[in-house]
Order: sequence, then C-alpha cells, then structure tokens
Amino acid sequence: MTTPLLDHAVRMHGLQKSFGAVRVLHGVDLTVERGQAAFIIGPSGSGKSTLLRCVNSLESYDGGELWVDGYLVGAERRGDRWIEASATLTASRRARIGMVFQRFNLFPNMTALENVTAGLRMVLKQESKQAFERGRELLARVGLANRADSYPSQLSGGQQQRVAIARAIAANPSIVLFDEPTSALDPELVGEVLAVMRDLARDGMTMLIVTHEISFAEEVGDVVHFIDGGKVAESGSPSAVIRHSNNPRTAEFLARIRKPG
Amino acid sequence: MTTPLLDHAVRMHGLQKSFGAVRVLHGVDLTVERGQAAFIIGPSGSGKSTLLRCVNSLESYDGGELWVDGYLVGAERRGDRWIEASATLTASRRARIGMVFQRFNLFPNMTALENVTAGLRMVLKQESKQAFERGRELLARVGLANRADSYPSQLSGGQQQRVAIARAIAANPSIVLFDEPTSALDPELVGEVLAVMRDLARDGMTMLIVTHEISFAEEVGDVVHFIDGGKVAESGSPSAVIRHSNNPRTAEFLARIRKPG
Amino acid sequence: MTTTTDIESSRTTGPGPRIHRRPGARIFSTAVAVLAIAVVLGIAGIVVGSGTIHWEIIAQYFFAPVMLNGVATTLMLTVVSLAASAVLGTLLAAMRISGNPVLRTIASAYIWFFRGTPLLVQIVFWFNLGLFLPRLDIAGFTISTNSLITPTTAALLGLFLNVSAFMCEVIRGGLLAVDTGQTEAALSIGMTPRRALLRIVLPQAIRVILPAAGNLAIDLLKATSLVYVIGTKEILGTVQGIAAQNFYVIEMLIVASLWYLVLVSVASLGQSWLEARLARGIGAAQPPAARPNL
Amino acid sequence: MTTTTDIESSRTTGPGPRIHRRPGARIFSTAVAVLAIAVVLGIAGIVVGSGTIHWEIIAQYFFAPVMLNGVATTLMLTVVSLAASAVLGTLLAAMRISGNPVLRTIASAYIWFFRGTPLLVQIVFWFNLGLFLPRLDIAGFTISTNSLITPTTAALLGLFLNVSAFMCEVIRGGLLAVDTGQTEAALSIGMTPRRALLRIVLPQAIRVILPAAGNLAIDLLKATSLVYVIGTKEILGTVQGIAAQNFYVIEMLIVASLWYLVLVSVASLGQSWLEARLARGIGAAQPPAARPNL
Amino acid sequence: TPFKVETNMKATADLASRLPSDIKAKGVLNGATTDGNAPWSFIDQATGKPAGVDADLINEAAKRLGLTVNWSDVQFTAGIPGVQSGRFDFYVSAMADTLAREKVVDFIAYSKEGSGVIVPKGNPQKIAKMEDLCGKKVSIVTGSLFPDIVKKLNETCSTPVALTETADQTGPYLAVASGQADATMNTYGVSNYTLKTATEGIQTKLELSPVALFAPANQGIAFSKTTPDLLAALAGTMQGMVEDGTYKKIMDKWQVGDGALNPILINAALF
Ligand SMILES: Nc1ncnc2c1ncn2[C@@H]1O[C@H](COP(=O)(O)OP(=O)(O)OP(=O)(O)O)[C@@H](O)[C@H]1O
Ligand SMILES: Nc1ncnc2c1ncn2[C@@H]1O[C@H](COP(=O)(O)OP(=O)(O)OP(=O)(O)O)[C@@H](O)[C@H]1O
Ligand SMILES: [Mg+2]
Ligand SMILES: [Mg+2]
Repeated sequence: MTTPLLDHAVRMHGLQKSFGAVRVLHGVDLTVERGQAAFIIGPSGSGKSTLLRCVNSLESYDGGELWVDGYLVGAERRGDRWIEASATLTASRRARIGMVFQRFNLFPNMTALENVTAGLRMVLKQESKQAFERGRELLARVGLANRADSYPSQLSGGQQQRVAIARAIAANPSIVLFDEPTSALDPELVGEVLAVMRDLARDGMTMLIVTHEISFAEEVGDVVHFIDGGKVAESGSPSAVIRHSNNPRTAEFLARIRKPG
Repeated sequence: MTTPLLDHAVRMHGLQKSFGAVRVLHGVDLTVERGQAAFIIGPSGSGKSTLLRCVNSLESYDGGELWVDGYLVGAERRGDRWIEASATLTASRRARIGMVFQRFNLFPNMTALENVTAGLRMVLKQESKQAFERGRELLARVGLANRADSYPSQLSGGQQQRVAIARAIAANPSIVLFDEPTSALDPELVGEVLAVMRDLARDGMTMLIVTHEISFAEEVGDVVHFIDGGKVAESGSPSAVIRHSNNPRTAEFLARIRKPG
Repeated sequence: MTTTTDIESSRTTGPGPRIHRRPGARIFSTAVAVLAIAVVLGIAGIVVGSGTIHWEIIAQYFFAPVMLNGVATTLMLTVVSLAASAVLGTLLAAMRISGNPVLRTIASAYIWFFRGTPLLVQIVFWFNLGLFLPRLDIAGFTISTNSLITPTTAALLGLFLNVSAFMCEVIRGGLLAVDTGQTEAALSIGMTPRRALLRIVLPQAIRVILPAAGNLAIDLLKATSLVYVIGTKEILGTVQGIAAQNFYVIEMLIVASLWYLVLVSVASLGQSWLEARLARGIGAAQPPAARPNL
Repeated sequence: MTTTTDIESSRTTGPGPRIHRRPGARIFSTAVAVLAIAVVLGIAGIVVGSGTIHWEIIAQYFFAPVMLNGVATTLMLTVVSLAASAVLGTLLAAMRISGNPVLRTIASAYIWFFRGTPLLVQIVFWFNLGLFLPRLDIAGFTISTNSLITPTTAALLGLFLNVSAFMCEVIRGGLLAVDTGQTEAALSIGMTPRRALLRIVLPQAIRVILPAAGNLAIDLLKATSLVYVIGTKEILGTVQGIAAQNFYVIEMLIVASLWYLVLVSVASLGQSWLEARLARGIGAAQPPAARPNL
Repeated sequence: TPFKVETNMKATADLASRLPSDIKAKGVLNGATTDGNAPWSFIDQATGKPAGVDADLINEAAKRLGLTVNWSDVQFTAGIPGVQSGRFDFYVSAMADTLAREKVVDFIAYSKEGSGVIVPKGNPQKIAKMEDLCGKKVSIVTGSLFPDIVKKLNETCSTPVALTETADQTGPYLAVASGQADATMNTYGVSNYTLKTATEGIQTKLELSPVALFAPANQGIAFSKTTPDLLAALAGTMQGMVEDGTYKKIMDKWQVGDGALNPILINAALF
C-alpha cells in the first residue's frame, strides 16, 4: 500500500450526522496528525461516540469529508457526486483502523489469543502459525503473555480491555480509536489499562481517545479537543484546554467532572 | 413498634458466609451506631456487597449474629438452635431497612412517584392518597418534585438513582444500605447523587455505604471500615483510615484507587 | 480499488459535500420486489388458471352456518384451553424455578410427559377414560365417567393439559428475563417472595411472555383441528365432513385455510396491539433494538 | 411475632452461632413428593388394574419390523426437513433483520402464510400439485408433476416449507440476542457485514437458537404424524394401520406414545449435550443464571 | 369416439376394449384405497398390501386387461384430489355412490350395502328397532351418510339422538366399547365381517343389534371425469367377471355375497 503524501492520520471537514430528525454532528472540523495522541472530551450526548463511530464507519454520515490515512472513508466519489461507500470498500478501509470499545466486545467464544488474531486469520488470511506468533507478541506487549489461552470470561475487566487493545493494534492500523476505554472498569482496574495506552502513545501510535479521565489526557495527550453540542468548541494542548481555557463551557464541564458533588 | 434499648443500628458478630466451597465472609465484626454515616471500602471481591446483602437478607449467612435495630435478622432462635428466618419474618424485618442498588433497580413499569410509594402502598397498605403525598415530599427532598410522573426510562442515571434513594427511605427505615450507588453513573452525574446522600447524612439518617468515592467518604463519613479478604481489616475515623493508616493493605488499596495507572 | 479522486485533497474550506445513499440498494430492492410479486402472481395464476378449482363452492361454504359453527368451536377451544393453561402454566413455572428440588422434579416430569406424547393420543385417551375408569367417586357421589367426559370436555382436557406444558416454558422464560435486581428491589421494600413474584416480576415478564404466548395461541388455533378425531366439529372437522359428502376436497381445504389465515391474522394483530400497549412507558428502558449492521 | 429471645443481647465474644436451614422446607418437600408419587402410582394403578390393557400386545408390536420402519420414517422426515429449514430459515431471518424493506416484507409474508395455514392442507396441496400444474418444464425437459412429487417428496416439501417459517423466527431471535457490540467489533477488525454475521454472530447465536430449535424439532417429530393422510407410514400412521386390523386401539396408541416419548427424550438429551458443548468456555461470560429468591 | 358415461348405464364386456393406449403401454394402474374398511378394503399387515373385496376384484380385472395395480394407501382427503389430479387412476374404499358425489367423480357401482346398528355385547340398552335409538348416544364416522338418517329419525323422536362423530373406522367401535356411546352405525358388510372374525381386541365386546338393515346404497369405485374410457374398460371387464362367476366367488369369500350386483352399473346413485 503506497502511503499518500499528506501527513494527516485523520482529517474531517464539516462532518454532519443526523439520527432521523435529530442532528448530532453539526459540521465537525478536526485533524489528527500522525503519531499524535489526540483526546476528545465533552459532555454526555455531545456526539463524541458518534464521531468515533463515523471514523470507523460504524455510522454513516450525511455530509462533509472524512479522510483517514489519506483515503476517503465512508464515502466514494462518482464524478461530482459523493455517495456512501460500498460494504467491501468500507471493510477494507476499516482494516487499517483499530477500535477499542467501552464494553470491550471481545468474542466470548474465542481465547485471548484467538481474539487478538481474529483479524489476521479471518480477514488478512494469514496462516495460523504466523498469526499466533504475532498474537503472542501483542499479548506480551499488553502484559498478558501468560493468559493467551484464557477465555474472556476468565479475565478481569482490565485484562479484557488489554486484550481488546491488542486486538485493535494487531493489523498495524494507522490509527486506533478509543471510546471511553476505562469507564466500564472497576476503579482499581483502570490503572492497568491506562498504563498500556501510555506505552502505545510513547511508541508513537496514532490514537484518538474519548475519555473522562482528565488527568490522563493532561499527562499523555498531544492535543485535546473539547466537543460540545456536536461541534469542536475548543482545541489545543492539554494545558491550554484543561488548565487555561477561556471557554466558559469547557470550564463548567471540567468543574463538574473534577469535583463530584 | 417498641424501640429496643440498645443504641446499635446494626451489629454483627462473627458473620460467616460461603458460596458452596468458597468462603466469602470470614467472621465479620462490625457495628453501626444510630445516626452514623458508615463507609465500607475495600478491594474488589473482598465481600463488601455480600455483607450488605446479608444485612438486607438478600443472602442467607452460615454463622454468626446479625442484629438490625435490636432485632435478629436472617435468623430466628428456637431454644438453643439458630435457624434461618422464615420468609414472612424476613420480609417484615426488611421493611425497616432501605437499600439502594448499584444499578438502581427501579420498577420500569411504574412512574417515579409509583416507584417511591410502592412499599407504602403494596406492603404497608397505606391509602394511595396518603402514600402519594408522602411520595411527593420524598421526591422533592431528592430534588425531583417535577419528575413525579416520569418513567425511569425518561430519567437520566443520576435522576434514577435519586428516585431509588427516595424509594429506599420512604418507609422511614432505621438504616439505609448503599452498594456503590454512583459507580454505574456517568462521571458528570455522580455529583447530584452524592449531594442527596450528603443531605441525608446531615439529617442524621443512619447509612451504611459501600463506595469507591474515597473523597466523599472522607468528607461525609463518621466512620470508615476497610474490608479485605472477607474480614474487617481496619476501622476508624475517615482521616485515621484514609489519611493515616498503618495497615499496609489499606495503603496499597488507596494508592491504587487514587492514582490510576 | 482506490481511484485517484479518493486520495485526500487539501481543500478545507466551504461546506463539505452532501453524501448520497448508494443507488445500488434501491435497484436491488426493486428487482427483488418485482421478482417476488411475479412468483406470487405466477403461483396464483397457475392455481386459478388451471380451472380445477370451483370458486363458487368456496364462496358458498365460506359463510355457511355449519362453517361458522366450526369457527366458533375452534375459537372456544383455543380461548378456554389457553386461559386455563395460563393458570396451570404459571404454577408449573413457579415450581420449575423454585428452590425446592421436589417441586422442580414434578414440574419437569409433567413437561416431559405432556410434551413427549402426541396431542392426538392424549385427546383419544381422555375421550376413552371410561375404558379404564368406568365411574368416578367424588365426595360420596358416584358418577359415570362417560357422562362427565363429553367430546368437548375431552377435547378441552387434552388441549389444556398439553398446552400447559408449553405455557410453563413460555412463562418461565418470561420470569427469567426479568432482571434479578427487580426481585431484590421488591424484597428490599419488604415484599414477601410471593408478592414480589406476583406484583413486580410477573407484570414485567408479561412483555416477554406475550409474544411467545401469541405463537403458542397460533399453534393451538391450528392444533385444535386434531380434536376432529373424537368428533368435535371445529374448522377442519367441519370441512372434512362436508368434503366427504360432496367430494370437493380441495375447495373445502381452501375454505379451512382461508378461515385459519383470517383467525391467525386477527390473533397476530391482537398480539401486536397488546404488545404495543404493554410497552407503554417502558419502551426506551429496554436496550435499544438491535441494529445489526448487516 | 418477635419473641424475646430475638431481642439483641450484648454478647460480643466467642464465635457466633451456626445458622441451620429451616426444617419446614424439608417436611414440605417430602409431603409433596409423597403426594406426587401417590398420584402417578394411582393413575398407573387405575390404567393397569382395570385389566383392559393387553400389555403383551404392546410388547409384541413395540419392536415389530413394521414399527421400526415407521420410526425410521419419522426420523428421516424430521431430520431432513429440519436440516433443510435451517438453511431457508437462516435466509429468511437474514431478510427479516435486513435494512431492506422489500426483503423484510417478503420474509414477513412468507411467515404469515406458512404459519397461518394448517400443515395438513399444505401437505395435501403439494401432494396434489399435479391438479394445478400437470407437467413441469425444466430446462427443456417436460416431466409429469405426479411422477416427480412422490408421497415422500410431498411430505418433505410440506414439512420443510412450513417449519422454515418457524425456524426463521427462532434464528432471528438468536441473532438479535447477540450483542450488537459483537458485530461492531467484527466490523472494526475489517470483516464485511456478511462475514461478521457468519463467523462471529451466528456461532454465538447458536447457543440461543439451539434450545428453541430443539423445541421445534420435538414439535416437528410429532407433526410428521400428519403425513399419514398422503400415505407415508410414520409412527402414528403405522399404529393406526395395525389398530384398524387388530382393534387394539388403545394398546397401539400406547405403543406410539412410548416411541414418541423415547424419541423426544433422546432428542432432549442430545439437545442438552449440544448446549453444554457449545457453552464451553462461555459459561461464566453469560450473566449468572437468574436466582429468583422465590 | 370417446365413451360417454350415462347414469344407470350397464357395463358390458365389450367396453373392455376401450382401455386407453397410454395405460396399456405402461401396463400399470395407479389405485388408491384407505385402510380400515375390512372386508372391503384394508391393508393386510402380513404382506403390507391392500386386501379385501376391492383389491381382489380390481386386481383380477386389471389382470384380465393385462395390467397390474400399483396400490397406495391414503386418507380420503388425499384420495379424491389424487384421482382428480391424475396421480391415481381410481380410488376405492367402500364408498357409497351418491348424486352429490357424481357431480365430482364417476363411479363404477359394484355392490349393494345396507347398514346396521352395533351395540355392546348383550345389548344392554335393548335396542331392537330404529326408534329405540331415540335419546341414546350414537357414534359414527365422519363423512358417512348416517347423520342424514339420524336427522330423519329425530323427527319422530321425543328426545333426539345424541350424535358424535370420529375420523376413522375404529373410533366408533372404541366409543361403544368404552361406553362413551350406546351404539354405532356402519355398513352391514363391514360390521358383520369385523364382529364375526374377531377373536380378540375391543370388537369382541360388540355385537350387531337386531335393528333391520337400512339405507341401502350402491358402493362405487371413483374415477376422474376426464378418464371415461378407463372407467369403461374396467367396468366392462368386471361385467365379464360377473358373467363367468368370478365376481360372486370373491364376494362370497369375504362374506358379502348378499350385496352382489348383476349387472355392474355406472353412476348408479340411489339418493
Ligand atoms: N442510534 C441512535 N439513534 C438515535 N439517536 C442516537 C443514536 N446514537 C446516539 N444518538 C443520540 O446522539 C446524541 C450523541 O450521542 P453520543 O453517544 O455520540 O454522545 P457521547 O458524547 O458519546 O455521550 P456519552 O458521553 O454519554 O457517551 C445523543 O443525544 C444520543 O441520544
Ligand atoms: N452468588 C454468588 N455465587 C458464588 N460466588 C459469589 C456470589 N456472589 C459473590 N460471590 C463471590 O464472593 C466474593 C465476594 O463478592 P462480593 O460481590 O461481595 O465482592 P465485593 O467486595 O462487592 O466486590 P466488588 O467491589 O467487585 O463489588 C467474590 O469472590 C465473588 O466472586
Ligand atoms: Mg459515548
Ligand atoms: Mg460489590
């Protein structure tokens, strides 16, 4: 696959999305550079999940442009018309985008190793031996070398989420999307997942992360986008957005998150 | 109902509980005085939920004594033998104990007002008019006077949990049990629930609260019990247990909770 | 696969393009619809065009009083045995989920036996109970079994006992579908287990039970046709009796089919209506309807 | 209600007392068990003691070659039409949950028609297809419909098309029971929607489908008895043929019942075994089995 | 010229030459019958093949035409449409030839049957004439002619007959044996044969009442109205069997000689 010249991992321009009559995304402009750890924060219902789901084509969008790794995602051009992408095109684009879900969504009937290598074996059609070798490497990277043969039901929430991360990065994606990866975890188990994500960021993995873990965003983020009402309300370095924001909505939101009660 | 002389709201002595071969509670000694806001903290799997469920007779126990408001709960004495309490005795004891669940467990086919008054109408057989009057007072107390006729599905998580709290205190219980009342909530919604609990504590409601919200326990708690491996490992004032504990397990647990990662 | 126009351009101003639905799906839909209509019309054309069917016979008998009697009997058998089985089925379901192993075993054995033997055999057995038990002694009175067990009683008894076994499973499924948290919440406000089951769990279980019970009712509607072996004249028995006289067998079977289609459709509509009614105020509390992206 | 001994004492030392199970439950269990056994023995006693049943006839015919043939036919009809309906049922289920309204409508119409008309009529219709369509032209060859549609073909066709409608609903229920997150996860690793359905969703749906499909198989096992009208001799047809000769009607019905009980029990055991096998490694991932405190 | 079927027309041996050529070429007649009507038609459990008067007569006629019969055992519900669709060349099962039925199919009438009343052994209700059935429970087979007879009887009864029906031949016998019904009606030949040959089973608990035979009817073999030539050939051949005595021998063998016809008739409904 030839790498396009542009440096953007993700670029969206004027992205719009409605569910029936309700418009959820009101024209989002957002760019993620290669190697960035980009965070999205914002109030509940502001459209953060919908945005990530559009990037991964789990939702279609109604207008705007969405480029991942230099390729149009979710749409095709036919002359002047932009039309929804076909299922096969979407699948091939998606193979280069990893996604980690809030509720892990591991395949319960597969072991950790089988989960991690499912894409390699079933989509990329690698041979089992080769795929499993790579799978073990990945599991080692998330600190689960010794749990390769465990089923998800035999793993703690934190371990399940680490397997899910390994699965998401298995096919060397250009970007990994995280949708509140720790919010379904017991507080005690949050740390181990954040540790893995911190390592990935350090290794230069491009990541787009929706989270409520503000201090983690501050520590690890290259850039933070604050989304409100289906638009990017503010973008900037973590310290700019989180510590020194002038935007009253941002301040209000952060106050509510920080000091419960 | 005559009030017994003793001042304990809850007193347990040597409480033991096994699930099959696995012993979960290894002889718990714990006392809650009237008017106390008592917190239970401890690692996942240490038996916190099981303990609360025993107090409310949602689990039977295998050995030990458990007194609530001066009455034996979950067991009856027949001469020298202690036997499990009958279903009707248990139900009558339970009516004096409120419980708030992690997942709210509101009755989805009843409005907020009907939920709050279900016990008054169906168990205490109060007349509807009287019960609904009291129900409105309770809803006002948790800040939901204007949502009386909403169904749970029309309420946010925080609002649902406040309805659940109103339901738990409707019958003037001697004690209200809380099992991680905020852990199923979006971070933004945690505050409103804690605010209601803070008010209850201020009004002198006896409460036994399992939570991971350490700062809330510190702020509101009269006493904090640290449970580890099915035993009370440490008890004391919030500052003693949370700030100045000598117990290495407590310290380790708090470190993990506080600094994720 | 990737055309050059899909390589990122650097345009970042102006409103983004509108994304249109793929036309392919619409074309495919239309093609399939046309094909389906063609198949249905084709079959209808063959059946009608063959000229073998005497439509006037169908018209003549469809509303004949004897047919309407048959329909009424079918309805009566269905409604009565369904209602009765709701009671026995609930009892059996409560037994099956109870902590008491003896009750569980009894309920399981009942279900095994009544699900395991054909309804036809059960109906014939009850009809001929007098063969084994010439008279019943009830409270000092002796009564001849045969005067007690009319064909209708036998039919109802057979249908009711059989369908109760299925109803039990339906109700049990409904009870298990209600989150345990509901029971716990009910207990925590002081309800006894029995009251929690009846007042809190059952009303919610109904939403799960109804669709399955609807299927059961539809099956039962057609299963009642079996009682024609003991001479209870419901729809199928009636048309067969007529067909044996006039030999318009296919026509009479069409009459029966049409009646069954009418009854089943009405039953399905009633079921949908009830489901919608019961979902009031609950709808959104359920997990959002699965949207398999397939 | 509260006895003085239940008022709190101030003892706080020594190990707590052991709490014993309530004896009441045990006494009740025993009483119910005794009663149930008495009822079953009583009925058995009446049936056996009446002296009307010729057990030697039952024994004689149970393993008679003609019976075994009937059993084999029943099994063949069940297995073949169940297997075929799994394919058509999956297709229909995929149509019913698809986003395409045309496909959905077609599938719904199919289900409406085949669930709404009695199986008996459907079987007779296929058997007499030649009435409407005397010959079929397939790829230039003209073939007489009656020589193509043997009684067995007609039986299989009727059973298969009918049971497919029910199978569709069973499979659809299974597909919907799999969390959407599974599909999304499958798509996110680059699977096409079709592959996600086949490789990820279906294997998990099987666990939900199997119990319901087991019930369907059991119903089908008994429904095959209807094909005796077109002269296919399965269990019920066989015993009725024998009874028409020797007039041991009740005995022959008992023979049929016993065979059905055997087949249904074996099918149920097979189903449990399969369910257990499929649950391997998944068991604990499911929500813990509901424990209604009732 | 195609054969024209006329009511009450007598079969003659020369009709035998009318056998359609395609059937002659195949050498096979597809016949359908329903089990459970001994001695007319039933399946011999030993051989699994149809036996009785119908099978003997038709097998013999077919043989004379150089054909063999390929028998199927189906219910009435499949038998009549089967004849109409050409799946079967004829359907025979102790059926009465009636005017209503002649609108749909053609019959070769080959025997005459009256009906009798069957009661439990010892005739506990002392049923000796039709009127004794008033107020009693009578069980009959669905689709038979008896409901009309009972309806007529009821016009003279103070308390009407309580009529129940069952789907197959064994049902009424079972009902009478279990006391569920007081009596049943059936064609004389069937009752007589069943009760006489019984050595075991429920029919040993039954007997024919002294009620005089009633409702005489001709029994017929049903053919599609589209195959008059086949009907003609078979009818003619059977007439030949009447004339050379084979027919009577078969009827006597099954103890139904009383109902023998001479000549064989075509579409000979009595009501
Ligand atoms: N499938 C859907 N159908 C209809 N409305 C939807 C759907 N998915 C999301 N929405 C609506 O879109 C809006 C944005 O939802 P989204 O899940 O993107 O928010 P979010 O920022 O991720 O919130 P949270 O922090 O609660 O996860 C909400 O109002 C939601 O109700
Ligand atoms: N019904 C049950 N059957 C078997 N084991 C159980 C059951 N309920 C709880 N356990 C076990 O008992 C132990 C204590 O569980 P409990 O839920 O009381 O812990 P906890 O302290 O509340 O943990 P958490 O913080 O995760 O809620 C755990 O090991 C759990 O697996
Ligand atoms: Mg979200
Ligand atoms: Mg817990």
